[in-house]
Amino acid sequence: MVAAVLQVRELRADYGPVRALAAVSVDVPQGAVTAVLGGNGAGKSTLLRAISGTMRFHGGAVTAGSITFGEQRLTGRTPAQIVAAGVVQVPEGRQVFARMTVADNLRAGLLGAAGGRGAAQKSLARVHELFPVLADRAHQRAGLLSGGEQQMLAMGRALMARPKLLLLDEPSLGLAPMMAARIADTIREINAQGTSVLLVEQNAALALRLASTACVLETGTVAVAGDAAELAASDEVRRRYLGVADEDAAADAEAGIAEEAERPVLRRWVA
Amino acid sequence: MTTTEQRTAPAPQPLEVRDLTVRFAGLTALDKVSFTVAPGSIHAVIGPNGAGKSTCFNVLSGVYRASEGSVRLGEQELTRCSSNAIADLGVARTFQNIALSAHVTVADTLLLGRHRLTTSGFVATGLRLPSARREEALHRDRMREIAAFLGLEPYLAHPAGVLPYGLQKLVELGRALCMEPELLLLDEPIAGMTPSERQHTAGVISSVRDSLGISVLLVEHDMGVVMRLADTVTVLDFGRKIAEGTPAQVQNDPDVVRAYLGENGETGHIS
Amino acid sequence: EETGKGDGGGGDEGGIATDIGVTDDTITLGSLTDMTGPYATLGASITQAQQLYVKETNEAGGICDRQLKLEVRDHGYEAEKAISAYTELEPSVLAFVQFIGSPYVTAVKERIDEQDEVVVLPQAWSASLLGSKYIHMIGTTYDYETINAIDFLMTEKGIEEGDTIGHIYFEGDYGENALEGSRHAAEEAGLTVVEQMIKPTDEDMTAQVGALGRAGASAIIVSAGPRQAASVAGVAAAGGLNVPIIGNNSAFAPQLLATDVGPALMNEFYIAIPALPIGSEEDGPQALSETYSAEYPDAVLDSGVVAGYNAISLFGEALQVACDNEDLTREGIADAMLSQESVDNGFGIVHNFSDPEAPSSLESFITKPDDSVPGGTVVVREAFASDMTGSFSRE
Amino acid sequence: MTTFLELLLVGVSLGSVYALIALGFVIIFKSTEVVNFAHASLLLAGGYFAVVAQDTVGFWGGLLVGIAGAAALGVALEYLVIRRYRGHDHSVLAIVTIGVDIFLLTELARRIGPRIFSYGDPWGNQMVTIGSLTVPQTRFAALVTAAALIGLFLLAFRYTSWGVAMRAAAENRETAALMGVRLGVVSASAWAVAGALAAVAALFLSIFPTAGLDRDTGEVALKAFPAAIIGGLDSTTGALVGGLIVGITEAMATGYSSELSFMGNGVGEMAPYLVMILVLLARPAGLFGTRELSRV
Amino acid sequence: MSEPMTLSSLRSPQGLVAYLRSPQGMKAAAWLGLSVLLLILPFYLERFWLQAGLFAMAAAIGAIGLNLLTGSTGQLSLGHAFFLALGAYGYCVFAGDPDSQLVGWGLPPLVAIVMAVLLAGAAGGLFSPIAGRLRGAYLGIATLALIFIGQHVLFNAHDLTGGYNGRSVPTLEVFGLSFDNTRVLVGGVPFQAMEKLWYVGLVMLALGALFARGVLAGRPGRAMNAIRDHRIAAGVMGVPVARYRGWVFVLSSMYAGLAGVLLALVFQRTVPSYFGIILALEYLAMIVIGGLGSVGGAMLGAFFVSLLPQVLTKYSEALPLVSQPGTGGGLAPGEASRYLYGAAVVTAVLFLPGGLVRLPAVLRARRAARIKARAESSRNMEVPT
Ligand SMILES: Nc1ncnc2c1ncn2[C@@H]1O[C@H](COP(=O)(O)OP(=O)(O)OP(=O)(O)O)[C@@H](O)[C@H]1O
Ligand SMILES: Nc1ncnc2c1ncn2[C@@H]1O[C@H](COP(=O)(O)OP(=O)(O)OP(=O)(O)O)[C@@H](O)[C@H]1O
Ligand SMILES: [Mg+2]
Ligand SMILES: [Mg+2]
Repeated sequence: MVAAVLQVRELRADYGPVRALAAVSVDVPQGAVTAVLGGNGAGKSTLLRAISGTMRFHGGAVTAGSITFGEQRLTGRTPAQIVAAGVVQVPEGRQVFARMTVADNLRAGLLGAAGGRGAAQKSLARVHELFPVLADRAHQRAGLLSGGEQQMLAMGRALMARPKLLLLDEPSLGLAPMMAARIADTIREINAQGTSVLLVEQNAALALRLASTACVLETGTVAVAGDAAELAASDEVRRRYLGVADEDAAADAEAGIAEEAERPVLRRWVA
Repeated sequence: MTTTEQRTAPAPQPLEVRDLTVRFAGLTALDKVSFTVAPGSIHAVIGPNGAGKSTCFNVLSGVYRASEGSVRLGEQELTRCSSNAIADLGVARTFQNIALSAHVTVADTLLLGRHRLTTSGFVATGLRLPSARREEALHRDRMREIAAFLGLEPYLAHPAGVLPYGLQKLVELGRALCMEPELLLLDEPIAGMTPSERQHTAGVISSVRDSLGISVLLVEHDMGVVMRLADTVTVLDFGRKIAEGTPAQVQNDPDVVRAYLGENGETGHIS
Repeated sequence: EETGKGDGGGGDEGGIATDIGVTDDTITLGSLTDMTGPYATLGASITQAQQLYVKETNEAGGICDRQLKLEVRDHGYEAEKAISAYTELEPSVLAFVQFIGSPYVTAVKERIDEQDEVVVLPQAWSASLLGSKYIHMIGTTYDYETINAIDFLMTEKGIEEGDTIGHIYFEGDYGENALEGSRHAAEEAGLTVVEQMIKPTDEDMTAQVGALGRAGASAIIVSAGPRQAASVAGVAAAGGLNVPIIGNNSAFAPQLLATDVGPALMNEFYIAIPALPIGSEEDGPQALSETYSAEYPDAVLDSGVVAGYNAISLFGEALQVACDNEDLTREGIADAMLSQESVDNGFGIVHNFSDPEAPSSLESFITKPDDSVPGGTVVVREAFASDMTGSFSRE
Repeated sequence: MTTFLELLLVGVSLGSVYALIALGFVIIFKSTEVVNFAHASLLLAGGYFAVVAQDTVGFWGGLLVGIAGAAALGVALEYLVIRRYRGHDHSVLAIVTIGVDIFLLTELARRIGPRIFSYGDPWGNQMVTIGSLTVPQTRFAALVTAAALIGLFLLAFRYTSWGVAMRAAAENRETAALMGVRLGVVSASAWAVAGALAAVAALFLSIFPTAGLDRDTGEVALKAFPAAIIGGLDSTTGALVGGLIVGITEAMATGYSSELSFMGNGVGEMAPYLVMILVLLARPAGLFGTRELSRV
Repeated sequence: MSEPMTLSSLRSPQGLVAYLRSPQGMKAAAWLGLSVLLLILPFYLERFWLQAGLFAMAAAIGAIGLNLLTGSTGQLSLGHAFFLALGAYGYCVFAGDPDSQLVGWGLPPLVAIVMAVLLAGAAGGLFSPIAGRLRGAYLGIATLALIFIGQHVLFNAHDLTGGYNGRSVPTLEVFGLSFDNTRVLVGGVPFQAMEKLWYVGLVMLALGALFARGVLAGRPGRAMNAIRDHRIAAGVMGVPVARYRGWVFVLSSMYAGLAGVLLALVFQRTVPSYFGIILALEYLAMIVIGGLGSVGGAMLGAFFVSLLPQVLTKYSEALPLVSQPGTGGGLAPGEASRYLYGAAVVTAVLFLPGGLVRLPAVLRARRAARIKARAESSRNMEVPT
């Protein structure tokens, strides 16, 4: 198996008193897609923040463990240095620069990148080809884009920098099925071009289909890790994260009903 | 008991959207869109990113002004109402990009939903008049009921802003429910949730409809959930309505497949 | 007094009656100054001059066998601090030999008259402070000073009936009090006054001078700060408006002579002042400037030095009188001040403190900038009170 | 008519100096969204360094020292104070700058003491005569400088990646960092620029027709607030236009004070703020500022 | 809910002890002690400190108002001093002696106070349409205009304000007892204006604080926070945003008005120069230092900002390198106190995000964290980096 380009070892991260990660170890093999699954609050975003060195923006910090990218040790580096090393993140919840135009948002994506005008032009062309809407809206304020459009912008912005390692936090969030599929293709494509990817995705089916290796976070610790296909096969993961325990909608509905049965019913409010 | 509730419930009024058109500088976000939400039904609006779904919600809730067309809730014309006037009519919504405060606790966030149902103003609360205290107590109880119903009770004291994404979505739903709405507008209520959470939330939505007998207008990209919940589906594309009907009908509509679902149907969501 | 709270005051031994601020061996005097605010320069000079006087007096054995002690509070010309400082010092001092900021003096005026009955020598020359038997201004007020200034313009600068003169003045009682003077004089002498009100933050006088030029002013009176006066002189000179300019005593600072506008100031600029300038050859100023420069080598010699020293030394005279009356109580000092009908402490003016309604003198010197002397001004007209002052009365 | 023209000219000459100060505000606001109340002390510091240095290195040398010194002070300020702030609320940072301002002003006032410095500037007190109108030559220098600098920054913001980085950092620090923006460098550079501009403004504030540089010279910085707002807090062009508007308003109000006497004395001080209110009523983000648009 | 329990338990001594041990018991005891202390202070403090305390109380009232506006509703205001001025001068005019040369309506002081407060509120109401259109820094500096316009009026409307030297403040007289400088012996201590006004100040502050707490804890408070954090969402939740912003502006101005009245009574004379930009900025500093959005914060901040300079000027001679003004060498006390004041503002804001009110919480958290860390490092050998 290929050498890991990103090695996370025994990582611990706290938000003040709140412990978000405890002794998490994850590998991203060179040129591979690695998926990170996990429920709400499992610590997925925290993991990415720790790698990109942005914990302090959330009043948090990495309190133990190490992160190495290739030869370099990332722990303790500034976000800018980490980007310069080739590690770029698409943060959770889009985070486009709302008051800047779409075009300037894309330019912002170039700030940390090496390479001259030519490279920039090429990246821009590629992003526009992936997401034509970004070309049409070049001069619209990013904040006015629709949710999905903003998601595309965030993705495109990250791609501008031509990263070595791409960290994606729920890239398909709020995307229409077709667009989700397009994102999936994109990930495949850039991965094929040699970019390693660490993919955090609620849409586990999609994630496991893309990834070669995967791990499942649960309340700040790695519950399962290994080959994506194997995980996809394991009942545990299928039930918890693929929601495909019972294939047919009927049973699904039953499950729903069953749930409702034991769920307290909300009575009508009579003032 | 659900049924008895429904019998006693005053039948909610239909929502009629007629030739709704919204233009922004240089683009038409909605173009003569018409549809009707039958009382007590769950009506889904789907469509590619940027199709105009949220814009439609923004008009319904008085955030945007319609350029043309009309929106009536029963006899009441909404297009000329301010957003708080619309809220007073019993229209509640959640937001696609979460609109919660980082500092305010979940409890207070939910209580904000009770604003339209309560009356005590500066003087009453400032002087702590008995009327104000009574009102506060009464509505806190109801708020707890709703929190319990959604499973938010453990988090009531937490600041809403730092909860994990999925929980924040639930808090938004709770805030909307606290308005005791007659019409509930949900903009991607289950985006960013794990399959199990999706099922849970989906269950909540249908149970709310059943037990309260209110109408729900739902925007969601997760076809699985749309299929399961919706009675009727309206499909938008580039601001135009391209299809309408039962979930089954629209799912097999070639236009819809081409514009939205995509041939290879790689939705990856529950289905 | 029957209070559990702090309160100065000593017994009366050796037959000398005392109450607040006087013990057997010290007399404590209050000084409310501004060393961090807009009047910091003035405040510094006054305070240092008064400290100098205290030092000299104490070395000479003090007054009434008691050493003088100065309690200084810097209020930075802020109301809250000024009032607080007064409240803090009042219970423990015999009198205030310095109080900068006429608004704040006015603010405590009632307390002074009705309750505290403490002598105060404000370093402000605005007529609004007259009328109290405890508050004494040293020298003439701005209104009389301005009348004298206009008299000088007419007698020696060829301004005649029918002429127009410009008056650039600060908002506030300094400027407005001066304006009353110029209005009166103009009426008396048949002149027209063109008024231009400015604020201490206005430092570029181009617009004002331009306006006066257009109005055909043949002389300009400046009741503002040194910077404004300098700007006026500079702009007028550069703009070819060659008219005499005369300012009140606060409108000049020797530091200006070193700046670009120095030449303009030494050309046709005059200052009316209520006492001899520090650079004068007379003994009083002479001695003061020497000792002061010796005590504070790198401090500037400006009108503040004279004003401060003048005030405290006049108070010293009153103190001596009170001592002779064997009454160092506040009441005793107040009476001693009022009893002084003609004192000359060597600064060229004879003061009369007997009338609370009038300043201690109506006379002014007219001086002219001259960088060759310490303090930068020389007398061009000896002390005089214009005839027009006689007819002057405030509403 | 000539009166009007003369006042106009005087106003422009005043305004060009205000514009320079306003530009300083705008730079800081654009890059950090902080309303910088410490600008007055930066300005005074710049002037002080310059006048002290020029005895030995001459006018131009002194000016350079002043600019460099104020820039350094700005950087120090950013590094020691602004950067240490962990929160997100910009109005809180504004308060911090108030504290800084009090501290610096006290120090500078103490150093300057009663002295009044004059620059040995090459323009002296010549006036320029246009037809029947005369204005100080220094003010032409100010106008040209202001226009040039403002043009420069206009281009810088629009076309350099520095500009993009600044706007990005101003809007969302975390995401900017994720784009590889070196936050420290960006905001430090902004403060450096602001300091340098303040030093230039200080020059024109304390040469003819004003008396010279003394402890109060910084106070004029206040007048740049309405200027910056009228133009739009995040617009460099706005700084110029706003500055000129304030200058002209002030000059007119002073020149026609007799006609305006019904409004009381000293209208000149207040008039710019009236104008500001009117402008804001018509355009809540100033003449050139970017409107805040938000959607959900 | 613990009330009946405590009442019954208080009858038995050990029950009392137990109650006092319990958290709410300690709290109650602390409050009791504090109030008693405040009530007896006039018998022991010098007039200087009483006056300083009264300035602080007035500041606290004003700061509470500003915090409602800026802290809780997110409307930055640099114009608070203007509304203080309205309160102060309003009182002077309404209560002023009709036959003095300045305008005075000669109303009973209590009525005059109410009217002055209403006047300030009305002015706030008039400005709120402008405020409603503006955001953030723009609103802040727009309100700055109020200061300059206000100053202009104060200086020029001579008949109302007395111009540059201000006008004297009619003494407060309530039910026959008058709060002026005439000495009244209370328990052997001569009570003059400051001593008497002290209690007026306490009452005003207590009422103001309780009212504000009620508002913030209740329905209006939630609406205000919603407006601050997410204007659009607030509207959609049924909050009439524009109207609320208007009302909050009115309310905050009324607090300022009340503070102005108290200030006037303490000064015994109102001078226009006081109500300038420095004051406005100080109020902003108060709420930020104390803690945005909370009543306690506003009060703490107000005490800090208004007492610090007093303490510093009074005791700065005690500091090293500080010397009596004019005696040459060293710092003047005034300068020293300004240095410290500036530094204090900076440090308070930088190192106490959330303000002085959060201080106890922060410290507690620190301790907890330290203990936790120690526990861990002892458990697993690796030391936190
Ligand atoms: N700024 C913060 N302050 C305090 N606690 C936080 C903060 N951000 C996250 N947390 C906590 O850290 C834990 C991990 O959060 P994180 O956002 O990493 O989860 P996640 O896996 O990304 O969840 P989601 O799938 O909803 O995004 C959660 O318990 C969360 O409450
Ligand atoms: N305020 C606005 N100004 C300009 N354009 C806008 C504005 N609001 C929305 N738009 C545009 O209108 C179109 C529809 O936006 P809308 O948010 O309704 O899409 P949507 O259907 O919700 O998409 P998504 O599924 O991604 O949320 C988008 O192209 C968006 O850029
Ligand atoms: Mg996450
Ligand atoms: Mg949407």
